[in-house]
Amino acid sequence: MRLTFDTDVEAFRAEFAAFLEAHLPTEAEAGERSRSTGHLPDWARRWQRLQFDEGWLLPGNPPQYGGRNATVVQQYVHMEELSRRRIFHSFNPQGVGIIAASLLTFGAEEQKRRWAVPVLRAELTAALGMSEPGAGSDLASLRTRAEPMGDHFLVNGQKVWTSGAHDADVLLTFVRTDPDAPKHKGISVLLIPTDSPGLTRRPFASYTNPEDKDFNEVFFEDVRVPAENLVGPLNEGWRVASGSLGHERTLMWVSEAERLGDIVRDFRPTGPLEKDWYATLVMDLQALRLLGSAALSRAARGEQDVPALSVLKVFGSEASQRALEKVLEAAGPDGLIHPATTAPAYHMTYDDNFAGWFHRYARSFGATIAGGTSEIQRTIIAERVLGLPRR
Amino acid sequence: MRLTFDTDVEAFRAEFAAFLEAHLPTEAEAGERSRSTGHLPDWARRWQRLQFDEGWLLPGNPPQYGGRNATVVQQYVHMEELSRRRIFHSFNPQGVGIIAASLLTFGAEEQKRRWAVPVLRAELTAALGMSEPGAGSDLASLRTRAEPMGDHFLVNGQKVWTSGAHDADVLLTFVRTDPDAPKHKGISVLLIPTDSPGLTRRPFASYTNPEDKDFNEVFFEDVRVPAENLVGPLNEGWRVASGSLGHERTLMWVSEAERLGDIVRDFRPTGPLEKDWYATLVMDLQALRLLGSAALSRAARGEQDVPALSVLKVFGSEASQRALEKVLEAAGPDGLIHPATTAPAYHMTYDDNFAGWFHRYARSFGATIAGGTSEIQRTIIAERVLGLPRR
Amino acid sequence: MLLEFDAEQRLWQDTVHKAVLKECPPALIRRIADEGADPEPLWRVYADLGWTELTDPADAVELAIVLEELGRATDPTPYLATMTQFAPLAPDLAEPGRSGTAVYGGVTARAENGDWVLEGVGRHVLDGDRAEQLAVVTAGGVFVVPATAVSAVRSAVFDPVLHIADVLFDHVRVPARGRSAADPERARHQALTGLALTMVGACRRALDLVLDHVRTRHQFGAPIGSFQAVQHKAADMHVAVERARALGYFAALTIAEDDPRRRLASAMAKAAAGECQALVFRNAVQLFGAMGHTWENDLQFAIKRAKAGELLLGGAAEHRALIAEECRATDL
Amino acid sequence: MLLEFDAEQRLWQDTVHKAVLKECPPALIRRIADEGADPEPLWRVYADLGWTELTDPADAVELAIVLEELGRATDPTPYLATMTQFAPLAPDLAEPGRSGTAVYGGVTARAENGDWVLEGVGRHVLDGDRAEQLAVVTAGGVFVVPATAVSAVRSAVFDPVLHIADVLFDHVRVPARGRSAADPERARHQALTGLALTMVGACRRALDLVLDHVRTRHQFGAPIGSFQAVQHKAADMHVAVERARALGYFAALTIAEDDPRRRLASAMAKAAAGECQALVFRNAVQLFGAMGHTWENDLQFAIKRAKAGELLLGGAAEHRALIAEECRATDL
Repeated sequence: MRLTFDTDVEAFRAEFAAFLEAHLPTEAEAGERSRSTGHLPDWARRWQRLQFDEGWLLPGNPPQYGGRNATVVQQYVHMEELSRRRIFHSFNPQGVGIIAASLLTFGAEEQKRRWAVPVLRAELTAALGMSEPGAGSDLASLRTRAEPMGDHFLVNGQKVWTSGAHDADVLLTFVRTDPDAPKHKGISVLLIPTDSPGLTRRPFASYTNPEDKDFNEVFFEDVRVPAENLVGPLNEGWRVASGSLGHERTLMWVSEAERLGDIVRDFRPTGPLEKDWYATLVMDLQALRLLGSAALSRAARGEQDVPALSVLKVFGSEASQRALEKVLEAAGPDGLIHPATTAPAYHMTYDDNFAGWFHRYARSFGATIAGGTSEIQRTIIAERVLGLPRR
Repeated sequence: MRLTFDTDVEAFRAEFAAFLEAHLPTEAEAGERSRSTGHLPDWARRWQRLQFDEGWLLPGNPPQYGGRNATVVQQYVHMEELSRRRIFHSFNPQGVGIIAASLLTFGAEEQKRRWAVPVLRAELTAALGMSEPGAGSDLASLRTRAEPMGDHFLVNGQKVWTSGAHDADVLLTFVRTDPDAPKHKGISVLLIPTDSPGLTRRPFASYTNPEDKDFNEVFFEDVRVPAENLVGPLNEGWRVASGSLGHERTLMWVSEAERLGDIVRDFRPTGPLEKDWYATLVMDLQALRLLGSAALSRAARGEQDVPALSVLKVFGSEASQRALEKVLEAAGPDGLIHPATTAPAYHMTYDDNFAGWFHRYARSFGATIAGGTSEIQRTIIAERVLGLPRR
Repeated sequence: MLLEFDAEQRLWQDTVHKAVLKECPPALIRRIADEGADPEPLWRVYADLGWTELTDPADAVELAIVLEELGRATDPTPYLATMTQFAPLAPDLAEPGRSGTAVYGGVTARAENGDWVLEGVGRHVLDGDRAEQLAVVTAGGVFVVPATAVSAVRSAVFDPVLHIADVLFDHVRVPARGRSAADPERARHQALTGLALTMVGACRRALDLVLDHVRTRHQFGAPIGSFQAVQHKAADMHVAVERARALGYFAALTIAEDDPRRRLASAMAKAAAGECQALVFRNAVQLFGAMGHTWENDLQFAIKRAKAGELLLGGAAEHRALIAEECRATDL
Repeated sequence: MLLEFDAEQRLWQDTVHKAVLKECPPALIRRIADEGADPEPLWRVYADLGWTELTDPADAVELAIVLEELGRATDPTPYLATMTQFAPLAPDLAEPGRSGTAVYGGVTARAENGDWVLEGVGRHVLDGDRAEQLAVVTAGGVFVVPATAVSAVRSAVFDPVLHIADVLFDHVRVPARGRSAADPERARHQALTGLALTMVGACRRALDLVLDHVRTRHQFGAPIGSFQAVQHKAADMHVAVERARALGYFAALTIAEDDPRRRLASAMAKAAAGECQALVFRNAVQLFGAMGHTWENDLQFAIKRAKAGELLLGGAAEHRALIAEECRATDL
């Protein structure tokens, strides 16, 4: 147990801070806003590429994949420095964080070269085709069908909630390749270029704002996908899903801590009740960091305790949701105004960090729903952490 | 919708108030405390008998059963006057409220004469033998066995949580008479005198206080019960259970409102947080009274909406539990003292109304557990009020 | 006290409910939100139905029934502002069918040559951009001015059907007869109660939509409405709605009977509606899951209206503070 | 910052855990509660094990580990008072193996002929009836007096194993060397942290008992631990315990390293432990159902100890007020 990191970690942090100091795009340079999580303005491409070249994009990766073989703890302080400054390292976060990561783990060499590296270098953007209407958190019941036809697959079906798909170049798509296998078997993963004939995308707005169109429905009608675009073995998509979500989960608490930290910075409590809420918020932030640091220590030792991460997810996501509910109500009639800013503008993030409190509250439900709802997380904690019997 | 009652109801109230004024035992008269819910000191017997004779014990009953054929609304104001003064009309509440009531509904004339009237007149006391180890809220799985042997039943098994059994004269006992019938069928109800050979009782203490022994385990070893003590038809015990619990439920919210009202009276909030809790408590009390009054209106029209009563139960019982948790914490180190008094002494109640905050809080769980836990009530609301599908 | 509708009230509720379903259906709200359709014809319908005549406090329960139903429908007209903010402040100056609203603060009045002159800015005024008349509460009294005398700017707010505006009073001259004799304290009870019942209606609508969703949506091989975690969240919503609704109608009843408890009762109504909307918003969005996150889903209208209500006329915490200061058990 | 035990700490925890299981089993607590057995031999065991020597603040994490384990076991000795209340106030006057406690208020000190004279009543003093020495915090400084100099009356409290007493100082004369140089503010951080970890231990014990119960108890044809409502309550308890435990050990760490954040950290530890016990008590009693309501069930010891902790040294609400006043995000 320790309050400080080793000196090599702090040296790493200092080096990264110096890089940011020297190279961070100015507000003027970062003029054009990204319109979706699949869209990279030119300056954002240059920024991501620079990080790739200097080994700062995903520091845990080897140099040829945008990193410097950093340890887990170094990766954590990298995120800490980014979040402290409200900086996004990529404006195509799923492409970098999930899709490229999945390809580097499960993909063939050629797939790494052709897809993963360009995504990391911001030459391509990628989106994740996982959810379907009627399936939601239940991947096992997905129905988008890919028939193996020798040199290609024929894909038919529909995805939904595919963030940034309308601006992305490629979709990492979960499909059913064996309709007769038990539900969680018979799933495979395909890389599907968005310009494939028969593929159509319909962006739709979120409930907060009719102009905010990041979600997509994606329709596949007899889409031909080359056989070489199969990621990992046939019918082993479940493993890829667990792996890619695993990637996402290990340090996911950091972004929740970031969100909590932003609320702490932006909320100005008045009166004893608001101060009482504020204290809870501060405690939640600190507790999340502490619990996260224990998970980090485990990961640093090479241990994986996936069910324990459910504690971080349910706690972190509900803590910021609870806080934002209170903060919005504390805003009184000013809280009605929408869109609005509730924090100084940080040009290296999406706008939701400085949007109105309603927007921030409404968006917080993403974290209690996506990636396994809070209800599912609690069941995981009960059954896999606490050992209660399954129904 | 109205803020006041009809004049006949108010006249009824005034008559009852005058009766109380003239006849309520003084503190000196009510010297000996009742030691359990099956024990009646002599003064308490006299007090209950007087109410019976004057038609004030259960005013909804006909005169020969201690009432005056009062309407539901009159019965309500009767309870209101009692609770406002913190008066128990009987110190054997289950005997009067559940057992005698069940006998008057389901019993033979001879059973009414021999058991119900003496219980109402406080010549006998009665306890309810329902729960069993391993069964809890799940009456359908009860295992105490009664074999029909012609002129008698032979009873073997065990009950638990039988309040006041060690001081009671008779137990209204739920037994399994047909072991082959589906679970909720094959249950019957027997009146079992506590001096029957083979019946033993072991009172045990509650977790708040080793001296507070109201709960009992009751063991039956080859207990012979005369056939005439069967209440209602053989194997129709489920109906009696629903009926007797129904009796208990219709106006049960009144006792929760009473408990909430007592907290409002006894809690002295200081500081803004405590005042905030206090306001919630006051709102809960008022809302419970309002919702209860709507149920009362339905009952007055002869409508029964049993699932809707679950709303009153879960809301009322949890509201006082929430309040007591906060009030205990607000007490600070003074809240450690136990036993303690937190209200003026009211000699016409059990001591728990003026016991320490810890005691009051700890006892509040009776209401969220007994008579169907809050979890069960929520399921009833979801499935039977809101029409959600069963699992 | 018996808080249940009598036969006449049940009939009125049924009538209102059917009229709202017909005249103010979800498709209309959608057209207004997405295409900017004009709610003015709907306002005329309300007037034709006689609903704008319910300005006598004695009719408070009947008005409450209308407001709850309109809350369910996310009413796009200035009915709430007119009936519960303007009319109580200007009982003698209100005309059925003419819309109005209230400005509760930010404006000063001074006497000048027998007239009054109003100066200032009323912020976050409900329907301030479209009401035909404004009742203005100042330290010097309550004044009624026509909308033509002020300039208003509508604000962008998260509820796409709600009108909120800042209203500028730039040397607005009001003749002496424009001063209302109404008691602003009492008028405030009506405004709080009306807003509370609107919120209750919106919460009921959100619950109805959630129930429909969880009955039909399947996951892990069963309708999600059969899972205990979902069932219990729905039950909690129902309990919260019932509590807020009871306190809302109780407040209306105290207004109808001019019972002195109306000050406490209206604060309790608004506080309970606020607590209800917090739980209902939270559980509704959570139970709807991703499907509640789209602009195309009507859930947004109900939950946004309920949340907006919490932000107007003081939130639940503020009203609880008043309740704690003023209430003793015997007051109720 | 990395909040995870290192190898040495894990070994220490394991050692302590086993020793506590052996020396302070539930059966002993039961004998003390029901038959008035004497916990004194157990106190000697702690001394023999060297646990009473962990008085150096640098050992705060090792002490925290002992306290958490003793919290699980509902320690019946004056260990908590001695190590976290007395020793921090009297670091130079403490002797391993001699018990002590602290009196935080109610006593005044005045100088008289080079000595000091203490007067007053210390209320609700932990182990005030049996500690051999008392450290007394007054406006005039901190004084150490032997128990023989005061008279104490044990209070009846709901935790049947806890000792709480009122202590009377009737003209108690203390020589100048009985004045301690300790910083009472810093000592308070140790007391808060120690109590918080005791509560965390008690909450963990309650959760363990609940888990055992719901795994084995059947209703409606299934173990109740398979019902979602039960599972989710248990999960909430686990999350609350993890949160409080993390903040508790963080506070211990700031004490061990004399980090300036210890003031905030100890307030957060006590507040989180308080929030945790509220949820754990509520859910534990609810999930145990009627079976948790008997004197014969050991659940009572754990939940009562946790609740008693909340009532000592300021509750969660009081500590949250301090946190809100003092903390900015950058402080952490």
